Amino acid sequence: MLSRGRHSVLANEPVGPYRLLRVERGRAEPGIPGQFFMLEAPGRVLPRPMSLCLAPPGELDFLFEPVGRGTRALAALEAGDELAILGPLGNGFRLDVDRPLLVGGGIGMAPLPYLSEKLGGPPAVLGFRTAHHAEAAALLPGSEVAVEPGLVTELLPAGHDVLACGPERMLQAVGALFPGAQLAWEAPMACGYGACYGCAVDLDGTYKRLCVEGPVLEAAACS
Amino acid sequence: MLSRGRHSVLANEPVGPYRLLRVERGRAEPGIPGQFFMLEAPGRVLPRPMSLCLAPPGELDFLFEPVGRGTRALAALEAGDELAILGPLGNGFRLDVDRPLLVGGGIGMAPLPYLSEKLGGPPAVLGFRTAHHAEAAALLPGSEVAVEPGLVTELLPAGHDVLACGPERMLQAVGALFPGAQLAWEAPMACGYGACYGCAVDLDGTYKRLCVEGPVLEAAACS
Amino acid sequence: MLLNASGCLDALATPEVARAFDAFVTKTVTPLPREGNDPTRIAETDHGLLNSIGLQNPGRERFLAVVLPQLRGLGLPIWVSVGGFSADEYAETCSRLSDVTIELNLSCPNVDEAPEAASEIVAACRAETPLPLYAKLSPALPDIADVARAAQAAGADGLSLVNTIRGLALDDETLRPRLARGAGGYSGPALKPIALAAVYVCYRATGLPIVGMGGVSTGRDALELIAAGASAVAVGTALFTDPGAPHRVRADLYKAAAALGFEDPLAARGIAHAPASQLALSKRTTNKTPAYTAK
Amino acid sequence: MLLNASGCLDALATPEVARAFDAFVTKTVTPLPREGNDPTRIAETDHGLLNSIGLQNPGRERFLAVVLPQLRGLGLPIWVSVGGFSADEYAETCSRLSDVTIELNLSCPNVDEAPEAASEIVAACRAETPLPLYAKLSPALPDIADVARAAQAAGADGLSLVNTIRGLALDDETLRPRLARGAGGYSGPALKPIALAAVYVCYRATGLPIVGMGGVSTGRDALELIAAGASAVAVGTALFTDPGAPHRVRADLYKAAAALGFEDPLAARGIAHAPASQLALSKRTTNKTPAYTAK
Ligand SMILES: Cc1cc2nc3c(=O)[nH]c(=O)nc-3n(C[C@H](O)[C@H](O)[C@H](O)COP(=O)(O)OP(=O)(O)OC[C@H]3O[C@@H](n4cnc5c(N)ncnc54)[C@H](O)[C@@H]3O)c2cc1C
Ligand SMILES: Cc1cc2nc3c(=O)[nH]c(=O)nc-3n(C[C@H](O)[C@H](O)[C@H](O)COP(=O)(O)OP(=O)(O)OC[C@H]3O[C@@H](n4cnc5c(N)ncnc54)[C@H](O)[C@@H]3O)c2cc1C
Ligand SMILES: Cc1cc2nc3c(=O)[nH]c(=O)nc-3n(C[C@H](O)[C@H](O)[C@H](O)COP(=O)(O)O)c2cc1C
Ligand SMILES: Cc1cc2nc3c(=O)[nH]c(=O)nc-3n(C[C@H](O)[C@H](O)[C@H](O)COP(=O)(O)O)c2cc1C
Ligand code: FES
Ligand code: FES
Repeated sequence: MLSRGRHSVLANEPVGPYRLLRVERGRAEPGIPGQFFMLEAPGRVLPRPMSLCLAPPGELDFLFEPVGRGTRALAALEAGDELAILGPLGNGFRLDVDRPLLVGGGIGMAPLPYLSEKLGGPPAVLGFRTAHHAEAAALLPGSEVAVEPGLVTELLPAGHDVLACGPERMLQAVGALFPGAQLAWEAPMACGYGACYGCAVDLDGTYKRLCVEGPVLEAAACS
Repeated sequence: MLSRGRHSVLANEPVGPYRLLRVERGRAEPGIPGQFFMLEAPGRVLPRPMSLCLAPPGELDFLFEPVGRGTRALAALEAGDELAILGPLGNGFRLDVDRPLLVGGGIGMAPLPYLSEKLGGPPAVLGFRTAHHAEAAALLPGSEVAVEPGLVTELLPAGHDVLACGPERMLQAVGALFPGAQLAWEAPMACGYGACYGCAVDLDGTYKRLCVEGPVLEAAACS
Repeated sequence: MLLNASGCLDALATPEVARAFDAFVTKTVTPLPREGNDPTRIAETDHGLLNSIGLQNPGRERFLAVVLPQLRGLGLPIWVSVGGFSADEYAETCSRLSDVTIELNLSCPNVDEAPEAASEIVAACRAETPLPLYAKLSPALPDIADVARAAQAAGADGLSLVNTIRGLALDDETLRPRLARGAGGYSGPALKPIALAAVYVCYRATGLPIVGMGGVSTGRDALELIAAGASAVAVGTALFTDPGAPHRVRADLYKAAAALGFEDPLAARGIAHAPASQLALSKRTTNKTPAYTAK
Repeated sequence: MLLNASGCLDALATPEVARAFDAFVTKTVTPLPREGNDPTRIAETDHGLLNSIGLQNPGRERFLAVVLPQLRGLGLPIWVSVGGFSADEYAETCSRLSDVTIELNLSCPNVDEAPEAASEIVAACRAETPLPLYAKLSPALPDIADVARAAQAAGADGLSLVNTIRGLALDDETLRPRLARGAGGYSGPALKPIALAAVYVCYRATGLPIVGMGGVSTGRDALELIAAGASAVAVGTALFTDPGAPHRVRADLYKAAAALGFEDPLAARGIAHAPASQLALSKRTTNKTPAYTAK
């Protein structure tokens, strides 16, 4: 059952080059880590998909990078503004893992704080382009941080159940190292709920909808 | 030479059901009474034509009625906002008249305060739909006011050089009574400076551009 | 009557959204299965959406054997959007259908093969089925009323207006097309005046029932299509923003119609073609009619 | 090269605006004088403009005798937009012109009479004049590239893309058309993706010089049309908002081109058709390419 409502912005705070958009939770469910929400981007035709980053009581918090028209519109929201939010959507991470290790690249760390909370604070490795970007690691206390030219893949201990989100190349590298890893992917999305067939990804040789089959997929299913 | 610039809003005040939009004059010329300006209507594709209502030192003031999308966008402007203004445009009133009498109907009174100032405060007759609308008469102190079902045309003394602005029917009635009257007309305008041929009016059997030939025309030329 | 626009809703993924409509329109079904185009398939523009899905669908046989029976379970009237690359292909699919309304997609901008003339396809389908046949046309026609008349003469029972029109968007940095396919179909708010014009002229030309669509996101949008001549309205792109759109558009449509004095939205059908009424001569309107129109 | 769009500027009323362009394009000239359509002739929509001016112009004879000599006084290259209702009419006007570029308006949505096929008109004009001939096409064609190829084969030296497309807007209260004529030509921001697609496919199909237009209001818009294949850009509706548009668009065009590493805006011509460059594989772009496209 799809749930969409209007939510008040509580705060919209800089976190390094990113923004943490905190909205009133209202009647929305936070869902499972790795699930996402479609956020109204004021003035734009389509909403934008965002993972839930944190779920403090009464709040839904999203960490995002202003990269284009939609995310810049989100960055301009101020406390007291309202926006429509649809979700939670898609399939999140499976939480029944024995030795979880969280791996994030850049803004791909967005779903990890909420995931970490649900998993009781497992070890985490984060990679960033610059030290400024790496300030976001504060949202995941205790995480190990690599800053380019360092790569997260150089810091991954063996014998873990990897749960990862980040740029495509990072996910491919992680998937190659850990065939059982759960990887959260991205694709341009118009609807987020299976209506448009816009988010096609090639799975086993046919185009599937990432918003329906994912965004979290087993690494083995993707090669 | 067309002149267009960005101007700061000084105030946007209610006057009965109308708004008086006061903007910083900057380098714009106020022009001749009856001339008009094209005002950027935020969020709309086209600007909106408005007569200059008052020209206190350092200001350009416009009186307008919020009737549609564009004028509602203008009504939402706040002090400190900026908008682009093009003008003055078109042909204003001839001021070389012996016994001027100003006649205004509803929001058609907009150009009269500035006109009155330039003519040294001649007699004026204003007609309004309701007493609430008639509050705008305060902008033209000393004017005689008719409120419906009263009609301005019932209050017009003979022997005057009439300068009038108002709804089409009023102008037609005034023109019939005073063939020498100067009448300020309206037409939908896209550009205001002769570029689009959108503001066509039938003058002597051919379509002419009101923004080029008018908006002020001699009554005799219009029948 | 409110429908989803073809290709803009998966009733099996979100049956509750489908049930908010009066009937469900399927994504276009082609004779053979289609994988659709390579991603990127969607790109937002300032005033609309470009898509190049490319008619991804399981093909006729699987549709008939698996999908359609599942759709029947919704308990809604079903409209099947039929596509193909020759009149015969369309006609064969039509011959295999029963107990549905058929919408012939004569106008997808996202496939390379050009179908035959609309009227030939309609005639071939008419020969194969007694089911209600709607011809869905693109606005990219020099004279859409002409094509609508030809479709009517060939036996169409109604028209669906409009499909997307070809558009392109370039990447901010690379200046190359944002869609992998290059151009795509343009839908959403920017399309509304184009859709209104198509409905207006085709209503005048044919008097047929018309499903109006193109940029509908409010009840007012729906009312305008009805006023232009639509007997039903479909919602497409607006569903992506808000799966609650059918409820909202319907409620607002009733309100907007009532506010203008219509007992029922459909009482406004074709009102845009009515001669100037007394109402239209109210003071407010007179105020803004251009000077001198009456000499 | 920056031009005004035909019908969107009166160079004699505001010569300083015309001089900000590299050439002046006249409003379409027809053989006989035309009064144009009855008002109301313009209506703004949320994302564009509808007009039904109806080719108001003084007619060929007066244009040649009075207007054109005055325009020569501007000291600008002159493009004459030629209209008509048969190939002969177009051809005769062309035969009477010299020392101008000719733009054949094959696509006005605001007159009732349908002109003959574009290629016939181009061929007839080609036979009558050695002057540069641009064919101006509407985007309301099932396959604009096809028509562009036919125009090229018939002797067109270039293309002007695009004219307006038919649109309609209804009055808030009466639900009747806001334009007296009913439908009108839709221009402005909403048209931009449609114009880009037309330029893109016609550049590919013909390689001809192209004047790109449709919704240009920024330098970035102009750059995108050039990237899609335009060799010149025209500004129409944006002039109504801002007669300073030519200066602003030109300055921003140079800046936008430079910011992406092009020495001159025209160095970006057709770049949208280039194969993925190294630049396009930079990290920023890779981040957002869809997952799994490479199996
Ligand atoms: C399931 C899912 C969850 C997501 N969760 C998050 C999240 O929690 N936080 C977050 O910041 N983003 C997240 N994203 C990505 C986010 O949705 C996009 O960044 C956003 O839609 C871009 O919109 P825009 O209008 O700003 O950019 P667009 O206008 O779409 O693009 C403008 C420019 O930005 C560039 N761009 C677009 N997307 C990206 C990208 N992802 N990275 C870098 N450059 C890009 C494009 O190249 C383009 O030049 C998620 C995506 C999906 C599918
Ligand atoms: C030369 C000139 C000078 C003008 N000076 C002034 C002025 O000083 N003050 C001022 O308020 N207006 C003035 N106007 C009229 C003003 O330009 C219009 O009211 C305005 O453009 C309407 O824009 P809109 O977007 O609000 O309405 P639109 O969206 O264009 O129309 C919306 C609705 O408003 C109604 N409407 C439109 N125009 C009028 C009108 N004039 N009266 C009543 N209803 C209307 C329409 O019927 C429509 O239903 C002038 C017009 C001209 C040509
Ligand atoms: C993502 C997407 C997919 C579409 N798929 C189809 C389709 O399969 N068949 C069809 O006839 N129309 C298809 N259309 C066109 C819509 O049915 C509709 O005609 C068009 O989008 C205009 O309506 P809108 O502006 O409300 O979206 C599609 C449109 C979109 C946006
Ligand atoms: C008011 C108006 C009048 C126009 N008159 C003509 C014309 O006479 N001849 C012509 O070929 N195009 C005419 N056009 C079309 C424009 O030249 C241009 O092709 C179209 O408006 C798209 O560009 P734009 O979006 O920048 O306005 C006219 C457009 C407008 C808005
Ligand atoms: S985003 Fe629409 S189907 Fe996945
Ligand atoms: S408003 Fe454009 S010509 Fe008068």
